[in-house]
Amino acid sequence: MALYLIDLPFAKIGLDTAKRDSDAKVVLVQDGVYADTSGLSDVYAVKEDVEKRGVASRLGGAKIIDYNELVDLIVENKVVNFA
Amino acid sequence: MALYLIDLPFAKIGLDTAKRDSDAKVVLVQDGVYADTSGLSDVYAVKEDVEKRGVASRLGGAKIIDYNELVDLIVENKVVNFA
Amino acid sequence: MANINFLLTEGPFQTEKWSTVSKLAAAALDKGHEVTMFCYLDGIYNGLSTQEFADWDKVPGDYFKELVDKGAEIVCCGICVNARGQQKGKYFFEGIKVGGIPDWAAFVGRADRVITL
Amino acid sequence: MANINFLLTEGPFQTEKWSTVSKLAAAALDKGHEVTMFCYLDGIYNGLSTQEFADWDKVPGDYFKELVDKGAEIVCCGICVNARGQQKGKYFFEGIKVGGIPDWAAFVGRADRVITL
Amino acid sequence: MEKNILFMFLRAPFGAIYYTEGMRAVVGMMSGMDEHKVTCAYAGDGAFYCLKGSDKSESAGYVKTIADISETHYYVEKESLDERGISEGDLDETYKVITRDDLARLIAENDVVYDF
Amino acid sequence: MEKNILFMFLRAPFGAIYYTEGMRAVVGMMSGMDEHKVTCAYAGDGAFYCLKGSDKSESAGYVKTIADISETHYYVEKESLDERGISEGDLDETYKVITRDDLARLIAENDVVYDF
Repeated sequence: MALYLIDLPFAKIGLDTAKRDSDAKVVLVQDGVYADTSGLSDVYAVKEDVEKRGVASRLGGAKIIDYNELVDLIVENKVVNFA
Repeated sequence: MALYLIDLPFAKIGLDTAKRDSDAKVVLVQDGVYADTSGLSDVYAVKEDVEKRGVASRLGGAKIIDYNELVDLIVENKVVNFA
Repeated sequence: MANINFLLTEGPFQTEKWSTVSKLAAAALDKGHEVTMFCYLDGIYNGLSTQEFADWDKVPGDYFKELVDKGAEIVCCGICVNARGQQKGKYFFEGIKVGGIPDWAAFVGRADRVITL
Repeated sequence: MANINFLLTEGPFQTEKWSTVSKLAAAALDKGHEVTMFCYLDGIYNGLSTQEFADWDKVPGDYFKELVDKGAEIVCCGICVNARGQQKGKYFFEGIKVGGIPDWAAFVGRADRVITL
Repeated sequence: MEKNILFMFLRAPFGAIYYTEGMRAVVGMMSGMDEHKVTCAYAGDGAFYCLKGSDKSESAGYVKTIADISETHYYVEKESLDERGISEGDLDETYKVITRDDLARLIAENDVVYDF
Repeated sequence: MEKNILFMFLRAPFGAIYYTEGMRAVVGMMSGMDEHKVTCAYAGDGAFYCLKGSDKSESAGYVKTIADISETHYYVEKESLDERGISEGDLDETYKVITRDDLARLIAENDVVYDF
């Protein structure tokens, strides 16, 4: 299982690569929460980043997680950095 | 006459805005020399930036200028910053 | 428990990477994980103990000081430190070390996870 | 002759803005124009006289020192200088001043052209 | 000499500090001896800042100071909103929607054009 | 412990220093006690670096050192080239063209994936 850490500057290529990985989990961090994740199912977004930007309603089915939950995801999965 | 200073991060909106100005001159600086300027006629590109990136052949009709010539353009025209 | 290495390449204030990294690293330490961090390029400015900014209760440096206090190992790239005029880390927090890429390579060797921000 | 004001918001090494700005400003001074510069945000790191980088013949700071020698007026934002731990510009080149946004506003008032990079 | 200055906010807010340090700059520009007049326009990824729910606490003090000095307009560009799937109803009411043609007109009208 | 590391170069070269400081990092990763194995992949705006005429003098020393340590592959991604109108003939021969599917495979194969 791989966890794709996605920020906005590399979002397009990062998400497109994640789509080629059937086990991909995606975490949107920082400006990454502005990215369009349509076509991906297992998506997470960092709470603090979502709240600052006021984009909760734009996130579709993404699960909002705090830093503690992000640490758990990092420990449980190989990390792929696009942030 | 206005001179649009264009770097890559703001190239799309900067060039699109310049197209609305019939007197626009465009100067590509830094990574701006990678931008697609089709649809614009009065385009300049900074020599040092073009040479480092090896993109002279990609620039179409853009005139290659050095910093001295860029100073002259700046002095002769109002500057609009998208860099 | 896991060993997590962070690579930080941007400085305080300019972008929010210092904030994400320091909070994520603190959460990892609080959960009992080991944290190492290599500050590369502008990331080295995060080691400075001399930040003063009245608008905020805490300056970015305070967060990195807390990571050291919680047991994180933080090394800043010495070439970057001197190139950026920070004089061998003369004003860095005690415990934030100046080292080299071999230290980073060793962190990666020990790490279960590597995060770049 | 024209008065040209530069706004520089990024530091040395990390991006090439220091290079474009310093070379463009030098060309303007050589042509007899007046140059003022406000260093804001990370731009303030360009004022440091303590940069050491063996890979290059000249460090970025040398270019800014030369601008001052040629008559450019360079002011760094004091809030940014202290926030970024640079202690009121203690290690800045002589002639590079620490000031505030009012200085920048005055530069803009005097300027025929304003360039941001 | 007093100048008319357009501040364009083009970067995604929060990831970088320009969204708030730019407002600090606006205050400074207006309060100096020259009493420059400033107009603010949000476009590109900067348009995200105009969302109703985005955290504007860091710049609230500057906005208040600006209002005390003089009437200042805050615009956001329609094309940038459309590209990002933002509708007018999603916006804080401070920001008036303009087209890219209007932005080009603001650029032409102002003496100085800053990108933040 | 020795690891397999993928360095992805994603930023436009020259505008920011990552294109060369990333190569400095590659050398360091390979020459430490753990003797990590490194693969380099250029994608996104990073693909511009692979153009024949781009100035590689700053990283030439690193590339030479890397070659002395071990065989290292340099890849560039086809989709990124296509988006930027770059054909294979425009590329320095050091860089072997791979598809995005191949990049995904490299990501899967390596223990650590860096974005530069």
